[in-house]
Amino acid sequence: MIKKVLVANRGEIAVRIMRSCREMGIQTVAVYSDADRKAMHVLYADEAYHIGPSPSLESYLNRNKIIEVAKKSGADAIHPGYGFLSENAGFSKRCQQKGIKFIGPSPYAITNMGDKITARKTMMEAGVPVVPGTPGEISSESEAIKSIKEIGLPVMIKASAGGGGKGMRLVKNQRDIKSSLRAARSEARSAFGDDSVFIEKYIESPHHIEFQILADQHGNVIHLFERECSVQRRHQKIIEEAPSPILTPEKRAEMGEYAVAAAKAVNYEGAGTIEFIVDKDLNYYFLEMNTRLQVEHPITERVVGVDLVKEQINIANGLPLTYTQDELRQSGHAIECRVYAEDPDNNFMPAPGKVTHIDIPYGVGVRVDGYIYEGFEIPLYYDPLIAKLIVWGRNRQEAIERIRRAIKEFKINGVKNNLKFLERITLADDFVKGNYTTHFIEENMDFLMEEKPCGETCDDMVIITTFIEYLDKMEKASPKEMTALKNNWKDYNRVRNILKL
Amino acid sequence: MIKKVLVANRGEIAVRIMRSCREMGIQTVAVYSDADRKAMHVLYADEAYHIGPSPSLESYLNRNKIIEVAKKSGADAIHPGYGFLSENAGFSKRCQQKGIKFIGPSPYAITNMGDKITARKTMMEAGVPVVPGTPGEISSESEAIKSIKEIGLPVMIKASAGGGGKGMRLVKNQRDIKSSLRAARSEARSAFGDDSVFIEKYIESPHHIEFQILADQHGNVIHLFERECSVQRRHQKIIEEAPSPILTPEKRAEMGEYAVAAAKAVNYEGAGTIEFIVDKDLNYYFLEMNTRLQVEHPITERVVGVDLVKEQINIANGLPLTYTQDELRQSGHAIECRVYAEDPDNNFMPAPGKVTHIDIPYGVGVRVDGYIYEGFEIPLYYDPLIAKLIVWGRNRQEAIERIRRAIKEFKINGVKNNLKFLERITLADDFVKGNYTTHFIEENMDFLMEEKPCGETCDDMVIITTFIEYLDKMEKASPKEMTALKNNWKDYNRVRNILKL
Amino acid sequence: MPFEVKLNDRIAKVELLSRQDNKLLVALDGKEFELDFVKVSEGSYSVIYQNRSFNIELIPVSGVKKYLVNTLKTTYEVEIIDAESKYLASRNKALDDDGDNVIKAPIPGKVVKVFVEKGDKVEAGQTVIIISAMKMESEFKAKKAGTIADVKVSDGQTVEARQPLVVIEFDKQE
Amino acid sequence: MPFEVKLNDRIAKVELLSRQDNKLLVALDGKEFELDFVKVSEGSYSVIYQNRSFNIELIPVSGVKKYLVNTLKTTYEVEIIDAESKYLASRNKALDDDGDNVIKAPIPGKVVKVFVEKGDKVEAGQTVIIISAMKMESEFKAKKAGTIADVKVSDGQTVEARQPLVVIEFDKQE
Repeated sequence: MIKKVLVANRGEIAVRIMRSCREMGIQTVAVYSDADRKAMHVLYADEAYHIGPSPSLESYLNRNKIIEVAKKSGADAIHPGYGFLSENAGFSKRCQQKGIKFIGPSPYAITNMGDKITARKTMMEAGVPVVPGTPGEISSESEAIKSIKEIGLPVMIKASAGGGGKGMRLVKNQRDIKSSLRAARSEARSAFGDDSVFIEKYIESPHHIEFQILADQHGNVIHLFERECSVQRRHQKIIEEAPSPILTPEKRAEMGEYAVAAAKAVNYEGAGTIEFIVDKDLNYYFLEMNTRLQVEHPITERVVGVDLVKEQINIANGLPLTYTQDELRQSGHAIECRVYAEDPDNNFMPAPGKVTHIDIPYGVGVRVDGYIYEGFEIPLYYDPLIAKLIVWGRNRQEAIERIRRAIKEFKINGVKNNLKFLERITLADDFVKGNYTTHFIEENMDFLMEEKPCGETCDDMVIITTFIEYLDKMEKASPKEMTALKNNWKDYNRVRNILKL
Repeated sequence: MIKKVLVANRGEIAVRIMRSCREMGIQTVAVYSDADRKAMHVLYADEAYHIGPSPSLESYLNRNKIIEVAKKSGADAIHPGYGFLSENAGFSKRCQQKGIKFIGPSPYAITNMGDKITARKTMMEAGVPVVPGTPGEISSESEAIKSIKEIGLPVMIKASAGGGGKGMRLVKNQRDIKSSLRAARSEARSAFGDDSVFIEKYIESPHHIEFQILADQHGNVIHLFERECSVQRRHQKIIEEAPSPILTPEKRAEMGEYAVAAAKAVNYEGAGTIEFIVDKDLNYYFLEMNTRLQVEHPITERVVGVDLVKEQINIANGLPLTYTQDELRQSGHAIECRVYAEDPDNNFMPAPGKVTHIDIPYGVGVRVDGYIYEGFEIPLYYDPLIAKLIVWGRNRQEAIERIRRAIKEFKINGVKNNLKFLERITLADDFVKGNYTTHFIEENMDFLMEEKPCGETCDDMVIITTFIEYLDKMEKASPKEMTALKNNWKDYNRVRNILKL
Repeated sequence: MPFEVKLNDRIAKVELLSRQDNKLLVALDGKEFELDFVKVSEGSYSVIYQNRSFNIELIPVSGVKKYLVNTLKTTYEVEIIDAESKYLASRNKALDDDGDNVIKAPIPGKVVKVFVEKGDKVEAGQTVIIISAMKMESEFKAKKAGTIADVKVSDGQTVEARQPLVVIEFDKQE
Repeated sequence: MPFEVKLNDRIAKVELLSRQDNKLLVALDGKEFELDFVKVSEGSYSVIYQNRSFNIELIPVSGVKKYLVNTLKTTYEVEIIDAESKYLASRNKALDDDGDNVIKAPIPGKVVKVFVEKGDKVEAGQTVIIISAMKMESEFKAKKAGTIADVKVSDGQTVEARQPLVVIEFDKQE
């Protein structure tokens, strides 16, 4: 049984993993870069090892160093969290070779799902619906043009080795086919050294809906229902919810079965996510599989009542799943907001800095996963996600009302953040109606950037408060000049009477 | 419909009520005493009214003033929370007369359940099992002696008008009957001006198990299952859990039905709690009814998935219950710890004071209801309850592991508190086994007061840290003397070499 | 002595008439306000006015004169105006668009895509460059219409904080 | 120059040998410790020693010499001993039980019950009085065996902070 886990990550997810480890009586080992000496995961862990300079490449992505620390500390297992080395087949393999359990799937499953074309083929063979498109990569232009005509416009050209929007082109008009194709291929060549592409039908007004799965080492696979992740800005999720406001019980059951089939097709082990793209008529297509824990896993935990990190460790221990599909159901509604250190008024630019004050919301139905504290300086080297606010409600309406209340209670001073932007999302009509696609943010940007006035009295109070703070600060600097202003309350009536004259 | 609620309370419960109001879009009015100008409920509310000096009698118990504020602020309703005016039939009646909705039961129900003997009679008539004893009050000594003989020793003599342990005597031996009876009656006479008593069978090794009920204005009553509240010190609950570790499904169903019958017997309206005393053979007897929200209501909220404050407001609005009994079930396990500002090392004496630093636990499965913040000075006039830590787990074991984790994360500096005592409870064998009665604290006091050593290295670190803090403070005071100690890292190797010689 | 305080476009005259403990009497634009005013913690105030409870948080932006102010609903920029600030404001107006016409990276990052070349005409609001930092992409737009005077970086390039990326020459306004 | 630090019954000799940034070299009772030592916030430290992570919180009890120290597991009282503290300690020893023999109310409250009368003999650990404050009941016991010299309050009486309640004359020890 695993007795000590090295968490090869930082930020909220490292702390979140350590929490479950501590509950299970498992020792935790933190690794940290120069920038993270005071980070919460270092403070939270039983042991902490410095692994290099601040840039991720030299620390959190330094595979040799991390495995060396695992050996030195006597850790039985490594939990990679999300990002960093979590979907690195080579790392998973190295762990295996060194006799350290990688908490996640086998190198085989990671490789298979990491390459988009291989994943697509595997899914087609397993009978899982995929977006209509070329069965594999295409390296000649003429073949590409032929495929596009077969699929029908609009289509998306995607680099086979791609990611992050690079080597991707949307083609809507006949006349753009050739130029788009050339641009995509040249971009792919310079970015990845490989200009092969594949072509998919472009789904207009899509929803991004994903299914959580768990698979043990004995071939048992279950799904834990879906998460709706369509509130995105530049492919970055901002708010997720479970259940999806658009799925029907029938579609949910079907998609869940396909998610299980997808996991089985690659002999999956551990926690994973099958992402689907869903159109307005609820046609759904396999998009990709994430072979790790997702940022948004807490909404599933809340609605289904499962601690996914504990299940991951349980599976890594070789134990059979402790739930059967029949036992699981979605109860109530959960919403997650991602709180980023970014400045919505300045192009959503990340805004690292020192947290001078923080109030975390709590009370009924509220969960927060975070890692910042008063006095902590958010480093500029890593993801600007500083906290996840998760609420549960009896139904979707209560969850929305609750997350608005919780956002209002959340205060972070010292670093710019997107809390007001998040609040605006929860007030947007399309969001309230559950009637939104991945274009939601774009389409509602004007509303989302609007500021609701606080009212005239409120303005007055703000002016007076600032003024008094200023007076007090000035008085501290030069006490004598200002003292006359104070302690003249007794003159109050006189002053009033004079004013009335 | 209620649009504005005056919360006639303070502390965590006032904030908790306002949270649900804010989620429902209801305006909130706070009332506060001199000591509470900076209290969180004042900061949280939309409106705030000063109602008097610090002692409760002159502020939070000042019925006229509170009703005056309700009228002035235009509040439709008053939520009394728990304690203070929550079980005051006169106050409920005055609200009624003034056209303000009292969020709670009618004066009739409060009166009926407030007097122990009336409550006992009402319950007997409704067929609810009560502790064997005299059917009503007894004012002659000979009658009392006769009753004691009929019931059989041990018995408890209780003042009819009593409360807080006053006028109460346990009689175990024949020879103590007369003296105990006289003592109880004289105490009752001087405390309440009424020396009538009643006599009940004394239940040895009892469990305190209570059922939550909800009743609307249309005669619909449901129960939301039980809470186990046997971890008590001097009749003060410390830890509660749901479900009870000792109840069987059959007993639970029976007791739930009786709880509903009890509420129906007094035409109950709102949220209420039927307390039972349960012996080791699971015989159960009605003890009393609390005609208000309980401190420990969050564990029911978590396990059943209901927001009880919202249900109270819903009922006060005259709406029918939004749940039927069939829809409700207990899911998983919840535990609540009460965090008190008290000093376990000094007779558990309350310890008001200024909070210099606070870390509130969060993450998966954790809820905190509190009202203190960094810099807040806990007044000495009120209840020392400063926070409630509530956790949920898939089962009892997970809930225990989680609450231990959360207690470790909870840090309150500046005021003494019982967090380490709470942690010891969760480690006690009888608690872990779910095998405890109301004598648990008493019986385990030695274990609960023990401190687990941190280990020699830990001691070393504590010594060094204190020493360095001391040096730094001294240096700030007189910078010159100490500077020599610093910046001599370059001499490090030299020093080492010398030491090695 | 009254002060001027600027909140968005409003410039208000404020004067403290009297103060005892947490009771303040303040004149604001000729109207009198009796307040119950307490400091809850550093930069955080609770104000009760006509029994309404306001929570106001002040975050100093520069020195003691400029604050970012949060209420439950809104974020404001508030500035105390005295002789010095008036002088600075007039001087800044003279320099006008300085800085606005140079798009800079606020923090270290990487260029995802440059959409313009030297000599291109751009409209106000047109996206000029996308920068990725801390794993997030940010789109930078031209503040006003103009012509691209210089492009100092290319796709994929790593950039430092405050490094100039693109220079725009704004069109003269009529 | 080495200092003495007292933790429970242990008195340790500590000396800071060198310090650069967060790296400390400390000698403790003759053993050397190389530490990574950082202040996280006021009174809160993170210490990494041989890759073990310790979180240590210091709460000053009186001046700069006496602290209540919390680790994840334990609470300690720690004291820096110098010439002044040694003198104070010896003086306090002379006064010995002063205070211990008078039971006082730490905060305002109400007497629930007095269990003794003047002249009663009490055993060590025997409950003498119950006080209720902030709605909680606290039981006060005799620290040592003795005789009740005075009972200054009665049941139901309201008491102020530090008000003497019961005076015990402790038995002479052999």
